[in-house]
Amino acid sequence: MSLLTVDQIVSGYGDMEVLHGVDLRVDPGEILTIIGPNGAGKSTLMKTIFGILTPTAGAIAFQDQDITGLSPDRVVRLGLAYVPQVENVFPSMTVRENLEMGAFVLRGDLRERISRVTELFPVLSKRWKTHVGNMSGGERQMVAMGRALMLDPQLLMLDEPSAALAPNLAATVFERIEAINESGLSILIVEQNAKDSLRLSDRGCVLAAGLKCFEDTGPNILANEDIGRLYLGGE
Amino acid sequence: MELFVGIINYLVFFAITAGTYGVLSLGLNLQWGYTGLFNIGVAAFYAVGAYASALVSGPPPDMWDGRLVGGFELPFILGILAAALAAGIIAFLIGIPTLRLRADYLAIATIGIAETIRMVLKNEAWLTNGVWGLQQLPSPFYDAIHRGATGFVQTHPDLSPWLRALVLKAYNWFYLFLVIAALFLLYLFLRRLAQSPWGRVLRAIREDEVVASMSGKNVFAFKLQALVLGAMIMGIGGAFYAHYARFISPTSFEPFYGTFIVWVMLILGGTGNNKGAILGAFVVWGTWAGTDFITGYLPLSPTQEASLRIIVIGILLVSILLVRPQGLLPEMRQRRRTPRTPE
Amino acid sequence: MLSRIPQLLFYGLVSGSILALGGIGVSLTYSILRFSNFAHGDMMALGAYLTLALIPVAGTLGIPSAAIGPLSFGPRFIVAAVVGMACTFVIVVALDRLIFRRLRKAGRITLMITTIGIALSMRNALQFFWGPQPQYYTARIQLAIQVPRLAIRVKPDQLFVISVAVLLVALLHLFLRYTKTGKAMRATSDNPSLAQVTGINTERIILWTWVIGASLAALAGVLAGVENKFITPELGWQMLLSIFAAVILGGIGNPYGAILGGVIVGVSEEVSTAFISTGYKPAVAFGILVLMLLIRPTGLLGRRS
Amino acid sequence: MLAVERLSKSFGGLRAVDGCSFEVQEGTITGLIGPNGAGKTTLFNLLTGFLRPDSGRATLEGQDITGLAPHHVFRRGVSRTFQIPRELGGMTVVENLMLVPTHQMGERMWNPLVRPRGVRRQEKEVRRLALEVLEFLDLRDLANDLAVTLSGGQKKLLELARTMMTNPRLILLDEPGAGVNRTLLKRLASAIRILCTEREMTFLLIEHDMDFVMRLCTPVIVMSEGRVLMAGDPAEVQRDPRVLDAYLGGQYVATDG
Repeated sequence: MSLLTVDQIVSGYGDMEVLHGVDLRVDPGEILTIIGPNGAGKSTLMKTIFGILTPTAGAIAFQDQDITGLSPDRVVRLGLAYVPQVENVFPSMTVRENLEMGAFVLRGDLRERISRVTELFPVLSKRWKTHVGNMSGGERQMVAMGRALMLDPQLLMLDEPSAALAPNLAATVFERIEAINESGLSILIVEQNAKDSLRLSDRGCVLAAGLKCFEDTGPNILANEDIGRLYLGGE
Repeated sequence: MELFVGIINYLVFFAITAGTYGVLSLGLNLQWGYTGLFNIGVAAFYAVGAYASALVSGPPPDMWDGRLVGGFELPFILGILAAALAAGIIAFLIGIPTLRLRADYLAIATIGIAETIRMVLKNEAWLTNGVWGLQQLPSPFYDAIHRGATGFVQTHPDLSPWLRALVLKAYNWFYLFLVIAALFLLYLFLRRLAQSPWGRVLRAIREDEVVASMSGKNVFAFKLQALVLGAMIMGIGGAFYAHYARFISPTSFEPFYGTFIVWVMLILGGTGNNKGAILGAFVVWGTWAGTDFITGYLPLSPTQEASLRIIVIGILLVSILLVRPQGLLPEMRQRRRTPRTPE
Repeated sequence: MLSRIPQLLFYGLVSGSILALGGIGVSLTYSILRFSNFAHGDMMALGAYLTLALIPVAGTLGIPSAAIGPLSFGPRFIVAAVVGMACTFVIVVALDRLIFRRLRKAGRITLMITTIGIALSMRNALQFFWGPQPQYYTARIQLAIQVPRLAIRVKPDQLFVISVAVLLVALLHLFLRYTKTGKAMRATSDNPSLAQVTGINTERIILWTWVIGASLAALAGVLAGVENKFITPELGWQMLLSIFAAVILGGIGNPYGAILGGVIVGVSEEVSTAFISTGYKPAVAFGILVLMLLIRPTGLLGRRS
Repeated sequence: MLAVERLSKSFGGLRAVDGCSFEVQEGTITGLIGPNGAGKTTLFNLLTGFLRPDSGRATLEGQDITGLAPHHVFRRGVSRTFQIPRELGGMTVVENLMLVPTHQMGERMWNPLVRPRGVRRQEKEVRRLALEVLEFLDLRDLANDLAVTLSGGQKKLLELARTMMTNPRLILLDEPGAGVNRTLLKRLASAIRILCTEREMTFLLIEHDMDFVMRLCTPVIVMSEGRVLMAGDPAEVQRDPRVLDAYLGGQYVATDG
């Protein structure tokens, strides 16, 4: 049984259609990376799955429950967590408060969850009371991911987690993603940084011009001759 | 018949006031309707115009009032010029710190200037005679016309009483003519400006400042021009008010009469449409006057009546925004097509 | 002239406390609903009048009116004020459901114009029922006590105003800092779309914003009545300019800035009376406002946008 | 024509544009490509005065345009479009265009009043030009529609049309093809080509539709991490492994072994 099923989704902004019927499947426990050239609709797909955009056609199911058109605050309760590409933290709040916001929909004691998140991101525990607005891009990304993990989701959706990060920071982020996955959590990543991301993925899928082109294992995708054409055009 | 004459005389009086408000509404339309400048201190420019004109063309200070300056007894037309000039200067000064900022700041600053001006009117007796206001202001050609009318009535004793009553109010007809003429000229003036490239830049600024500035327009300069010109028109409105009422005091420029009712007029009439601005003035002033008749039948004290009528205007404003935000006469006759894809 | 300054500083603290309470609501509304609420002053007046109306009601319930200690009022008034605050937010929340909610998509400026319409109706509704003449909470006259060494005269009521304001500001601070809802409010003001992604229900947060803003506004109105000894329907409108000056001075959208700004504006207004006519008090606020817009439009504690 | 020398801009700790240098030759359609976050749009914002660079300079035909206000840059002959179209929704399509020409006589408040005839003559001229531009882009039928009613693709064309209203020497296009359907895209490409060859306009365009770039642009400049990675004709760029590497990432792979 797949965790997330996206079936022929058509979506976009206003009257600008970006996705023209995309299928996608995420299995339990796997890391799936979506790559593709700029403007292919990767972020749009994420936003549509999460209910920030409403699809004009198609269906989305999570754990066999139809979530098409559900609002984000409902989706979050079902066990999906999403880290947007930009503006993914609350800058005027502290690290701890950002994490607490991640578990907003939960009741009860958060201490255990927080300690689990800090095990994954030890750097955060040293900067407990720092306002996230004063932190570097890499640290912010950790906060953002930590925030999403607070919910103990079934599926973590990351939109370009390594964007705008220096290479060594990107490396740390990917390392952390692997560590998160080892705990059994499924992860859906959209990445520009295809090589790094595919290396740690079980499967990859290539999106171009609002359509899914192919799906394969990481190495096979990178070896595929069509990749160059999809990114750089030409015959 | 008597009732009929009463109604006619009332309608003339009504049209003079509504027409004066039409001038204010046109000024606001230039600022808000075309340029998107959120001025909620119309009263400031209205008051400054009224006082400037009164000081320039009013009678000199006498021993009874505490005033020291003003009262130059200059012609009406110079009073109007002074009104426009004074209001324009105030707008210029208020525009400089606020027009580069978000709309909220201009709004707050214009409330501030309106209140500050009202304080000056109350406190600076040497100039404004404080809360007692300026009195015995001249109406242009009043003596000549009034004397003519009374003379005519005296030389024609056979006039029927109702005709006699009409003739005796001849001055109001003359003033109505002045107001309507001014309104008409302003309308032509603004129409020409609105349809000109200058007006186009203003509308572009309203739609998207960044695009206007990308197209090489100095957005700040255009906004300042619109604010100042709009304020000058409001100042002229003040002059027309002063010379008809012949008495002005700070209470005439309270926020409701000075600012808010003008906003309701413009929004009801149609933001961005000069005809709408004028129509709105007449409709809203009509509603205002109409509620006077209705509340008269209710067992209420005079202040309660006034309050109830203002509540009605407030509700009217909110209802238009909810039901028909584009107003009676929308800016463009073309209907906006509905978006093709649902969002 | 200068000998009056300590006394004026004290008066400034009193009126600054009231401005701060009013400013907090303006700032919260701005940061969460993203528009300037020009009806805020009239919400203050509404609270003051509802309290006035509730005093006899509290009397029929047998709550004693005898003054507490040196204060000019008793438990009856305090109960009326608390219930008055609650009634105010109920009315304001109803207005939000009825009007603002339907206009949320229409844009900031439409909402601001709407607040003007509401302000007008609200103020005149008060005038309709109670008339324009001043109304008194109590007829008692209170004597000021000379504070030795400081050369100021202080009335117990004024100390009450300051203490209540300090208490409420502290409570608000604790609320925003430590409760889940308070944090969610800050999160929503920081980044509304991310707040939604984390499962925060924005409409609930808006509701809370009105509840807090309107309660504090009502309290500010009541305290203004205690300090001035009387209330009029114009009470809030007259303070609106000073409140906005305070909010902008502190940095619009930041409730702590509103507190700081409130105290500065309050003190400046009072101290100015040593040098210029009392009639110009609000003009001092306006002067501060324009100066601030020229020098630093983001305010003292404001974030760059 | 346009020379960019070591231009840099940081946001917080991130160097969005990091010592970027390149030149755009007169009469070319130069493509600017690179992965997301390479700093392309930031570069446009630096060139058009929306942002001030931290260091470096940009010259247009030898004249320094670094740090000029947007409307001054515009007057030097640099025009740009936006990634997300910014149409003036409440105005008609033709008005959107008529706004653009600078130094219109009627933009001085008094001229419509004192010199109505001159203004009217110029207006006629401007309108004629606007309709010509619309004709050229096949938008003539929409001239009197409110811009807000256009489709996404049509708005993109409107953006281009706006730049054609002056005779800019350099046009910066930010993703002209995004969200534009195939038919409109072809029209767009041929329009750009004609403008370049017949009207001698120079283009610098950011685009993600590679087929579009490769067919239209020579040379193509590749940016990565705020710097120019390489520049060359389309074939060279397509062949260069560094380019695909920049797109697919791989710094991590490289450092990791």
